[in-house]
Amino acid sequence: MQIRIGVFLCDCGKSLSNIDFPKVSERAEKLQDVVHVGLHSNLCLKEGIEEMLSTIRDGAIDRVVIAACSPKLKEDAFRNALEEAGLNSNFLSLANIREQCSWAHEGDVTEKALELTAMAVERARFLKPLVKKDVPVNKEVLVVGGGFAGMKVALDLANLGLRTTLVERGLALGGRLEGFETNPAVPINSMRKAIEENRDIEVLTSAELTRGEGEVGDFSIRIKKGDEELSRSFGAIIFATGYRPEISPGDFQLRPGVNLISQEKLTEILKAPERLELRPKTIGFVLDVSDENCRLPTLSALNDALAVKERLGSEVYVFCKSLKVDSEGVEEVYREARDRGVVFVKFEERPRICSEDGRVKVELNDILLGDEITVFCDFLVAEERIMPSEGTEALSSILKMRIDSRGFCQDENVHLYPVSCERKGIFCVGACRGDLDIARASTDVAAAVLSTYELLASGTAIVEAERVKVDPEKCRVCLTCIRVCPHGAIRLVRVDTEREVAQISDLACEGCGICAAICPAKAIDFEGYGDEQILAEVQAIGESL
Amino acid sequence: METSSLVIGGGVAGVAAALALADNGSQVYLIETEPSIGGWAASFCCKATDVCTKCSVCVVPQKLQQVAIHPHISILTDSMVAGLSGGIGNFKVEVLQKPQYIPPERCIACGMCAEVCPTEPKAIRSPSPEAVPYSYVLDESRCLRLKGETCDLCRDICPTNAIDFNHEPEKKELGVGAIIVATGFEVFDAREMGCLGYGRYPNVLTGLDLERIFNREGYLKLPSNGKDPKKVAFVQCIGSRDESHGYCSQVCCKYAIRFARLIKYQNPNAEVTIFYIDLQTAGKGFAQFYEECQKNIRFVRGLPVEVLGTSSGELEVRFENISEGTVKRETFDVVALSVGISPKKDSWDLARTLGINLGECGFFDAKEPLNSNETNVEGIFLAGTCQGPRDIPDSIAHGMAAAQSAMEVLERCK
Amino acid sequence: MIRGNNKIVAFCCENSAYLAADKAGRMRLHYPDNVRIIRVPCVGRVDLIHILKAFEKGAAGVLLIGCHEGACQHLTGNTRAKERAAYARNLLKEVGIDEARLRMANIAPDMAQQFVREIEDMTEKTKER
Amino acid sequence: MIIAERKPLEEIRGMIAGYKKILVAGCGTCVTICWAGGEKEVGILSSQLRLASSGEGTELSIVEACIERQCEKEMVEELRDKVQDVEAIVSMACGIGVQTIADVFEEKPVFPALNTTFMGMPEAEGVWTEKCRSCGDCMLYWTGGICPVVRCAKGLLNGPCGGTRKGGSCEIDPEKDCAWVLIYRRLEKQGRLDLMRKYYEPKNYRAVKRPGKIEALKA
Repeated sequence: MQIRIGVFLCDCGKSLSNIDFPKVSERAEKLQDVVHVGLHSNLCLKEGIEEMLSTIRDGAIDRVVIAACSPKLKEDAFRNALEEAGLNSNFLSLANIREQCSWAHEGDVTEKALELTAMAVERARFLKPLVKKDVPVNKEVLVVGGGFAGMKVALDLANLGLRTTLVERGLALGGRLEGFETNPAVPINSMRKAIEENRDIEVLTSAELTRGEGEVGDFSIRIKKGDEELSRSFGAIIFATGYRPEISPGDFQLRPGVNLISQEKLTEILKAPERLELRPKTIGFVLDVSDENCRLPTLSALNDALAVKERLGSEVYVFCKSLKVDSEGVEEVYREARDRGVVFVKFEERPRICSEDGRVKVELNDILLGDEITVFCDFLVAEERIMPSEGTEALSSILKMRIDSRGFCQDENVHLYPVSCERKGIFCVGACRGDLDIARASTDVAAAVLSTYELLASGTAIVEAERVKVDPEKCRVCLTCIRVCPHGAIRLVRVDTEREVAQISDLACEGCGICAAICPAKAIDFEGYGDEQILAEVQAIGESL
Repeated sequence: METSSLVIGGGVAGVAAALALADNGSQVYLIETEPSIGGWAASFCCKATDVCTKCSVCVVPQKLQQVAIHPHISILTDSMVAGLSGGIGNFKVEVLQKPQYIPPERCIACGMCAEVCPTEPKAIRSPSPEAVPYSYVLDESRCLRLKGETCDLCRDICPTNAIDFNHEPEKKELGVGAIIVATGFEVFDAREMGCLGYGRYPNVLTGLDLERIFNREGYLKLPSNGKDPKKVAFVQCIGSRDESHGYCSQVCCKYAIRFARLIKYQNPNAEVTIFYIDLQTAGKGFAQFYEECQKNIRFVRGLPVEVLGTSSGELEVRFENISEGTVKRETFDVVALSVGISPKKDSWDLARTLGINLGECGFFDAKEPLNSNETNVEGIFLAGTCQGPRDIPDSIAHGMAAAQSAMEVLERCK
Repeated sequence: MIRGNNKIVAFCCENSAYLAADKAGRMRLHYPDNVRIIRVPCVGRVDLIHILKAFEKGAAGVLLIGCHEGACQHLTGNTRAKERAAYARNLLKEVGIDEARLRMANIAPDMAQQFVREIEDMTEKTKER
Repeated sequence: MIIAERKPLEEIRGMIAGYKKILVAGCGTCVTICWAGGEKEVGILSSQLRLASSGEGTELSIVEACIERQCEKEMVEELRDKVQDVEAIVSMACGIGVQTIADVFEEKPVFPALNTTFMGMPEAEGVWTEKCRSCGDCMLYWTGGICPVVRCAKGLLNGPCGGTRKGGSCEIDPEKDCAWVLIYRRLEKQGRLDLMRKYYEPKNYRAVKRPGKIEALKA
């Protein structure tokens, strides 16, 4: 069938004076398949669009080329207009003759405007319709990790009416919260109770993920619980696997034991100080020795220092390099601690720590005093190094998602922040994605809950069907696209009983076209940015018109 | 019961909140006092060297564009909240919009009005390149017509007949189920610390100045003579962690280090020094970056007390190097003051209108520490830096979290 | 027959370089008008054949402009493009085309000045042809 | 799968020198999968050839094609129409495909654009390694599924040479694992270490007639 292209030129209120529009118009008429060229002044306004619509209808135009301002401004409005005219919204090709032509150059740019228009026309000749369709999504959500963040996710999702399965590797829910004695803001017990009572939350403890397939809306997951292996389907997955504290004695030149104690041990002491034989006279906290770029140890040291002051009345020293105060309210806690007599000693070179007469001897150069000092502590609370939870790597390889340079969930890419990962429908919240304090983790949870709700709440998602698609006839099943897709959106499916071929999930595809560029069989077409469309533009460059 | 929602403030947190709500089907009114949305972050610059340094500025334009074209979001620029009645699920908000002499939906940004405007500087100015909506703005104080003279040049030439001097301030009443406050912050005014010479010496800049210079010019040149900077100093904690600002602004160490690195990248011969109290180097991906920076950026513990101009036009910085225990003078050709995040001075007005509390530091007060979105008024939530300092990703997260709280309210209203 | 021309084909990622180009226009930063921008969703979309065909068409230079490393929304698009550009340079060398006529650049959405500089640079480099 | 790589352009141009109309024919099976001779590579080679000849001012017109398998005479037949119009054929298939085309279109010169290198598998995206040398006398059962003929640099059949480096890499190429270390670990995992003690006689490569020919039992 003959293609009928309508070209709509907009001179932006006759302001683009370095383009000779009549000339462009005259020559555009000669381009292949062009049946109409119209000159407008305000295509972006309602009346302009109305004008265009009636021309499209009257002229039986089936491909629209608009040479006007940047597509970043009005592309969507134009696409809607096409639909209104009864055309497929993909039958639109734009030439940016304002921002990237008239405004960008000095002198007459008629030739360039013409060439840009010709490029758009050439491209328009290869456009194919795109159909929107509804795809069903599974409304169940998998939450991995039963600590504070995971529990909160499950509760918040249940509040919004989404059913969740909460998988926890340990014996019970709670995670590291058990140690949060000093943070009364976390209502651990009531959360646990609420989860138990909620019929929309299924809790699987002592359970782990073993396999994961599929994409957003339709993940198939195997979960091992005891000797059983359960198969479940979910629409989305939220990771809340937390972190693993690690004390490496090498950092302190001491064996962890009586004197060098962990945060956990300190919490135990603070819970029941009466069990101590002797009240410790001096307690020290050492920071920035294992990892000087981490917030969490500072936060717990500050809270614990205050608790020690209150419950044990000991002298408290905090040895650190740079105190990490860049979390909400921490500067205030720091000030309060100083007011209450906690001594902060800052160093440039790491302190020398050793045991002497059953106490811990900390020798360091106090930079404020500019002098060597020695402090004897009854207990030295070791700094915890914040590490990714055990099995993070395995878990992320099960779900084909990338980890960051330190092994935490979620690649270091600003477009993924706060809670997304490169695979749609998988979210990472809280400390599993880095050194996040509990306030930030709460925020993460809410953000992920809302994003999940948006994806799944209606039970269907609208997609542009087969915008990027594999031609099953041409697919050589080399798996290249599956290996390179950054969004894990491609899998093998059986098209007939004989052969498996690659297929792209319309819902999971983010439309980058990396697969289309790399496919060695040229089996992948990307409507709008297909080879023939891009090459059509290239072909129009330099053509004398 | 209302299922639409109101977001006050079109900065990055407000925009994130509006998008999240609108994507979930709520009709969102996004109101902004300025003529365009985007807030501070829209005017910031990418700080990538040859690689991305994760400043997150590049995520802003995309979000703004999404908001601009979202069918569920109505943007009201030049607007402010003037009154509130009703309660959760059923707020009646009175919004006051300044006269829209050039309504954004009619302006095609052709620029002919500015060409004919006879005043100098022009009363009609072009929008900043990243402005959303991208439409021309009329400065009431300069416009001859609005001053009572007879000038119709711009109105006559406007090809879309967009300009109308008869516009009056407009009062609108919006019915919404939930409200998100995302009014953002003010940048600390470095003039308040007179001894550091800001405003007195052209080569004393603030972090905000650097953002603008790099955004517009792409490269840092000495403001005084246009030459490449050779010795650059950054001074941290300007307007943070002091007597009147009992908090860490959370963003300054990172932007300073990123700028330092960028300056070194563009100009490898420059010597860059950062003066600090405590370096805030935590955060996803930042540690590795900081470690690389340590190789060619000098970090000095101790804040300068005075910056003085020398006769040769350089800047003499007097500081105590705490680690060495010495007081020194050193000359630099640029001193950049890492100004922090301050609460908005007019927060008090909005707090009174909405009935929400202000905290000790002047930011809006959250009800509980673990839900920093909730206020003392049910159905009104906080997002972003109006509640406390945050960087861009944290503000986006906080905006989304506020939207989640609002969504819960709206769901209950259904 | 392949005709030579002075055109520079710039494949621009619509999330970064394309925006930078728009911004350059808005700021009225004038640059040489021989550049033809082709919008792509990610610079990783650009295939070798697109580059080669541009040269077949007689382009003086080809630019692939994407986001900075580590800032690609599709994570690997820009690094792939970089590798592809390096590979394409070998292909060009094989056919006797100066490799300098193909370049990969990283431009953020706000870097209008740097965008202009890239175009000017490439125009300058390919002038003596 | 057969792995191949493209010859340098210079060599291909040398072969086709003097011809003005050629067909560049790709193969849609092994060499597509190993990124050497599929539709995409046909496009790239053709484009390069056009660029090179136009740079020199010589005339060259190219017909591009890619068929399912060049090692099947029936499939190669599909090219007949295109072949009629050209003076020579550049085949982007393995050596088998090149020969099939040569057999089918005897009257036209056929040039190989690829070097057929080995039989192997993808190790990672874009990386292929040799896994089988088609010795005709498979011993993989005894060696835990790891072929020492290919994967040992010296092709040793009875345990490592003694030059294995610390950590188990090969003395000839420290980047590669010693095949026999791999075999040992694999057998250890399977509890079949006794197989390490088995003695293999020197391989009788004559067991397979060269050139090889197999006549399957006709059912």
